[in-house]
Amino acid sequence: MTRFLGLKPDSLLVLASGILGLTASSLKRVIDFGAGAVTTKSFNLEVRKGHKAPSIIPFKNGVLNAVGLSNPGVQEMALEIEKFKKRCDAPLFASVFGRTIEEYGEVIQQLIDRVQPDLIEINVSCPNVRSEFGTPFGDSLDDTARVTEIAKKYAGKIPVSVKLGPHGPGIGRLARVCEDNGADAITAINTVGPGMLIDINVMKPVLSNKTGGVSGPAILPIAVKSVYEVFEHVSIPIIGTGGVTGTEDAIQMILAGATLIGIGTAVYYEGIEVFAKINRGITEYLQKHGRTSIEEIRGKAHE
Amino acid sequence: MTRFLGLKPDSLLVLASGILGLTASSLKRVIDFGAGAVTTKSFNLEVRKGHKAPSIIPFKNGVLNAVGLSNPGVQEMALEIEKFKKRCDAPLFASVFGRTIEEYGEVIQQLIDRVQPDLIEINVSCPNVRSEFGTPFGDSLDDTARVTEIAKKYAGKIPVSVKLGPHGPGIGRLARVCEDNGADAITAINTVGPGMLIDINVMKPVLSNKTGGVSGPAILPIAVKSVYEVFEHVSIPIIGTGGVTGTEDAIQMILAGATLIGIGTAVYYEGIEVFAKINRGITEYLQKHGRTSIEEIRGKAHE
Amino acid sequence: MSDLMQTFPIRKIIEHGPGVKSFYFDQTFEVQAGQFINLWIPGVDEKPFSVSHIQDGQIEISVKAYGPFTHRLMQSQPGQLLGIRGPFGHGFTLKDRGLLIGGGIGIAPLRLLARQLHERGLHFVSLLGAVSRHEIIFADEFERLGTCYFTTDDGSKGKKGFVTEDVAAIIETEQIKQVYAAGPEIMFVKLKAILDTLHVPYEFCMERYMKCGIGICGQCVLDDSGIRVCVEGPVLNQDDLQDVTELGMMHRNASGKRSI
Amino acid sequence: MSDLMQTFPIRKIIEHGPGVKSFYFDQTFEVQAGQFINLWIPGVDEKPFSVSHIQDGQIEISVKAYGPFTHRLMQSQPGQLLGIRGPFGHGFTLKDRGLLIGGGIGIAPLRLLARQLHERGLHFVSLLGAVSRHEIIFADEFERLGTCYFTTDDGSKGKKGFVTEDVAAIIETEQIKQVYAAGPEIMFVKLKAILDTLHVPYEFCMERYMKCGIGICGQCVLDDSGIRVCVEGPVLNQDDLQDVTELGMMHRNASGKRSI
Ligand SMILES: Cc1cc2nc3c(=O)[nH]c(=O)nc-3n(C[C@H](O)[C@H](O)[C@H](O)COP(=O)(O)OP(=O)(O)OC[C@H]3O[C@@H](n4cnc5c(N)ncnc54)[C@H](O)[C@@H]3O)c2cc1C
Ligand SMILES: Cc1cc2nc3c(=O)[nH]c(=O)nc-3n(C[C@H](O)[C@H](O)[C@H](O)COP(=O)(O)OP(=O)(O)OC[C@H]3O[C@@H](n4cnc5c(N)ncnc54)[C@H](O)[C@@H]3O)c2cc1C
Ligand SMILES: Cc1cc2nc3c(=O)[nH]c(=O)nc-3n(C[C@H](O)[C@H](O)[C@H](O)COP(=O)(O)O)c2cc1C
Ligand SMILES: Cc1cc2nc3c(=O)[nH]c(=O)nc-3n(C[C@H](O)[C@H](O)[C@H](O)COP(=O)(O)O)c2cc1C
Ligand code: FES
Ligand code: FES
Repeated sequence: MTRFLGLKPDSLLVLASGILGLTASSLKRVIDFGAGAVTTKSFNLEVRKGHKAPSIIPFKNGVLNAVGLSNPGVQEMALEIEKFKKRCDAPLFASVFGRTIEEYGEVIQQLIDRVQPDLIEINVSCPNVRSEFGTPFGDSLDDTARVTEIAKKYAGKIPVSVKLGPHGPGIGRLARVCEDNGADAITAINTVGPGMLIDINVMKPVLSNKTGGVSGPAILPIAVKSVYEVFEHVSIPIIGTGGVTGTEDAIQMILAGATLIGIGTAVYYEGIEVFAKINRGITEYLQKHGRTSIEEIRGKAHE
Repeated sequence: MTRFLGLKPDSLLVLASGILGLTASSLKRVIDFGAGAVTTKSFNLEVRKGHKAPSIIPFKNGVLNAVGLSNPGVQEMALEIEKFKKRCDAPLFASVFGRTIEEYGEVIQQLIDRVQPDLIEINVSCPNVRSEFGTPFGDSLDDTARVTEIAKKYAGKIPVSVKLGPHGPGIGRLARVCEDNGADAITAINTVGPGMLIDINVMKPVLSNKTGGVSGPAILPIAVKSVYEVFEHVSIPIIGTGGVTGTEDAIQMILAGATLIGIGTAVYYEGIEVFAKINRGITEYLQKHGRTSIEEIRGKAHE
Repeated sequence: MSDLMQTFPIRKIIEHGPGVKSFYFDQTFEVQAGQFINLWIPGVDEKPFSVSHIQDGQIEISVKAYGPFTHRLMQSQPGQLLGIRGPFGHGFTLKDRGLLIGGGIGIAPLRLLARQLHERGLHFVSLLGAVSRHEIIFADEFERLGTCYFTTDDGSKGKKGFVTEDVAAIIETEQIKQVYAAGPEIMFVKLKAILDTLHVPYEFCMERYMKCGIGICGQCVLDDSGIRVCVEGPVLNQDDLQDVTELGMMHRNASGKRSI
Repeated sequence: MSDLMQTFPIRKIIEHGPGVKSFYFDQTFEVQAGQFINLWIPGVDEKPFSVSHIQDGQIEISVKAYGPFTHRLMQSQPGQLLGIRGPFGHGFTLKDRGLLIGGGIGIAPLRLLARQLHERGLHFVSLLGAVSRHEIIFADEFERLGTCYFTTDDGSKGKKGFVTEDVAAIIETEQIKQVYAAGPEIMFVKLKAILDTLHVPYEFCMERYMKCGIGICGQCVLDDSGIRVCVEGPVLNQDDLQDVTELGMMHRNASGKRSI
């Protein structure tokens, strides 16, 4: 059992935002397959259709996505969270975003008026919204500070994790600003890039949005380095996310300083079974190294 | 035959900086294997040993490196360039960097006092030097502008390409600033990240420098997207570099807008034979699509 | 074949009936009946379609004009390049004494199923329904492979009425051991009720709004089971459908919001 | 095995002579004699070493204390984890009637070569040299496998003098068809002159400063051939060495600058 902000998830693996995160049924199934906690797809006030397909496309070493933050809006998501909470005790993290800094506050308000998630994850780092809303808030220290502040104000006693990317002014400095403004945790990282794939026969970008964030195995070293850097800058816990598809990757995250581990694209590579597989792998690893708890090795790579 | 800034390389494939680029013999061998032009390893005024090993380490989907800009210094490199020029007609690009903005000027001065490369590539984007010199100059629009200006001043009539990374304030804007300050070309991109790999048994980062830039297949979509973005911002030619290991990757670069294609880490994955292989592949592709010249498809993905 | 996007020229286009066309591509992969591919019209959109036939080294996709994407597809010409990813999901299991029940364009995946059952020497009977005679596509092919029952809303071919009306009787007469169905969801609702009572095992080829096709976006997930139509489906059996509460009800559109 | 870094415990350490120790690891890969691995002392540095022996499921690396890295290695204890990448490069080709010429720690890769020649029933003769008796490591093993000639600078074992002095005579008497050599570069320079004159084919196991081991950094490239010692080498034959102008001369250190 892991301790994280007063929660006691059965596993330190968390379903990352945007993966199988639209409905209670889907989130519940991921818990059944061994996740310790789940994160919803990021939602905001409106109902968003997102970009046309192809919006999620595997390439040789990862996945490119530009779903365009499609979501059914806070009202519908609140219903699904409620349904989840009725069926399942596992912690649920609600991922929210806003088109403006103020909208972050409003969506949190509307959410917690209806239902209490165990944590609110603030998505300031989705690289796909660049063209639509300008650069992500997470590229600016000031914007990140303000979003964190407003999120904390509206979230009340529900803990807040800010989800950062590897871009912008440096993830260590960004994390520090979040901590200074009351963030309870950091989720690192969102997708990388963005990137582009061009079909050489039709000579066009494959994604309808042309560009999309890179996830999966390709980004693991960047995610590990990001977690390592955040760990050196803050003392709040980290949800280490990015490119984890197996036990060794997960352990790297822990050694870099993560408390929980986000699992996203691995569901494509390894199936939903990936949660149980890594849970087992971590237990074996601890046994092999004569450790009784994962706490003993957290952040060890810094020594 | 390709045209690039008045040069006529036999192939549009260029050996990227830092790969087999220390000596005349090595550079010449790469030409014999089918490269159209070669870039030297980046050098500056001093003799630099670089970081201890491991400084170059493959991971599942790419290579992580933190060689630390080791180089034998401008004097020794000028001798090698001279030797190359005696033995070979193919264009040679000299990659230079400085610890200060002024050093860029000095190293170019000392270089061209001794030998005339066909192009001077200005490395402002190596992510490994962050800790040593602060953030790379290429993370700042102002610094990039000043380095470009000074490089142009000292380079005289030798064309200058500025090598940019996908980080910082946006590669499109950076490229624009380079063009505005007289750059003759843009090389995009340098390594991505940086990233980190941790050995889970000894619980330590593998690279002696802990972090290193990511190259190879993992970064292809980010490189393609970077070239695409640069192409939209400037009208000077682009040396599209990053993750190209086969013909399809190379064509993607061309469609995104590259004039020449940099090949680096592919030498690890495919051997030095990769140059001949892609040359052949491009010829076949043009035939298959009924095109007589690569110019016909350059930048086509923008249509 | 692979999950990665690849583009292929349309080799041939054949019109089958009002608003239904088949598109042929070189076969570059094996496919089980019921599996689907994602078809990309470059610059337009990408949508899921069943493979309806494989012959002479070509795969065939049979499409009914519906909304913007399918109408655009109808205008494409042989030689044009389309993107194909797949095949995705799980198809039908091949069993003896099957009853194939198809409604409308849902007949498409059953056509490949009929072919594959026939090739393995497995006996089956078909029950095909549509609004009118013209909309029963591939009728002659099914007839060539075995006994066929037809129903049409207007009685222009076979019996006037819906496919669901005669199911129990056919199962009885033809000694059916397995039902396969593809078509509008309302048909599944009625069939499920009938078949659960008769305790005849069944497999339905489901449709849900899809985005990724690779099991990560969550768009196609069924309430309350959490089953992903793109991975565990599109063909689901009586056990898979046990916990599905949304059959015939609203399901999710592109935003993930529920609609009809 | 692979190019990726993996760590393994030292299973056993044996001291062989003054400042020479062998380190044993579980064998997780096949290796040709002459191939090398990169050994990483976590937090310290990584350096190339030949595999000197394989037995009972273990590989053996024999190391001579030299500078900072090898001295540090001498202090390591069984159970300690070291990183291993490899094996890298190309090894010796196994031919009949060989003469193995080794100087100092250069004897290490020849030891595995002797073993592999012996296993294939190929006849060979050894000629081993060092400063003094104590520095001729593994002498008894070579003696057990075939005829051995020794030379020492001080005459404490075998003939007083250098290995190169008797080469021509031994080739003649022993009807040698292939020479294999590993040792200090000055030995290669002299051998090359002798062997080119006699037209006896040869393979030398070369050492150059290495960084990547995977053929991209350019650190180990030989003038004028452009050959990479880590990929095309470390074992190079008379043809590979034809265009090498730097044999026995200055070569590149960590900065890439020439030094001795
Ligand atoms: C597994 C599967 C197999 C299918 N096989 C066939 C087939 O063989 N032949 C055929 O003609 N049609 C098939 N369809 C349906 C086909 O995908 C839709 O007809 C098509 O997407 C309609 O797009 P449109 O823009 O023309 O119409 P729209 O007006 O956009 O939609 C019309 C209908 O198609 C559904 N639809 C739209 N987009 C999607 C989407 N991305 N994923 C799933 N459903 C969508 C809508 O929910 C609506 O019910 C299949 C669908 C699925 C899920
Ligand atoms: C293919 C190959 C096989 C080798 N096999 C063996 C072996 O079986 N046993 C053994 O004891 N030694 C072997 N060596 C040599 C071994 O790598 C050096 O002894 C070791 O690197 C010295 O490091 P140091 O810090 O102790 O000494 P330093 O004082 O750093 O160097 C001493 C000598 O080793 C050379 N050296 C230093 N670093 C490197 C490097 N990164 N790559 C190559 N050479 C280097 C230097 O050029 C110098 O000549 C081999 C070298 C190569 C290239
Ligand atoms: C299809 C897809 C959709 C995503 N949607 C979101 C999202 O809505 N909000 C968010 O914060 N991150 C989103 N992400 C990012 C993931 O949560 C995760 O940070 C990233 O993919 C890296 O982890 P991975 O390599 O394990 O997937 C999405 C990722 C993918 C692949
Ligand atoms: C080992 C190594 C050393 C490198 N050294 C340099 C360098 O000195 N200067 C530079 O501008 N880029 C350097 N690079 C970056 C490459 O030139 C190239 O931009 C990058 O690796 C992406 O291309 P690739 O994926 O084809 O390798 C180096 C890359 C590697 C892998
Ligand atoms: S379409 Fe994405 S999970 Fe099924
Ligand atoms: S050690 Fe890097 S090329 Fe040989």
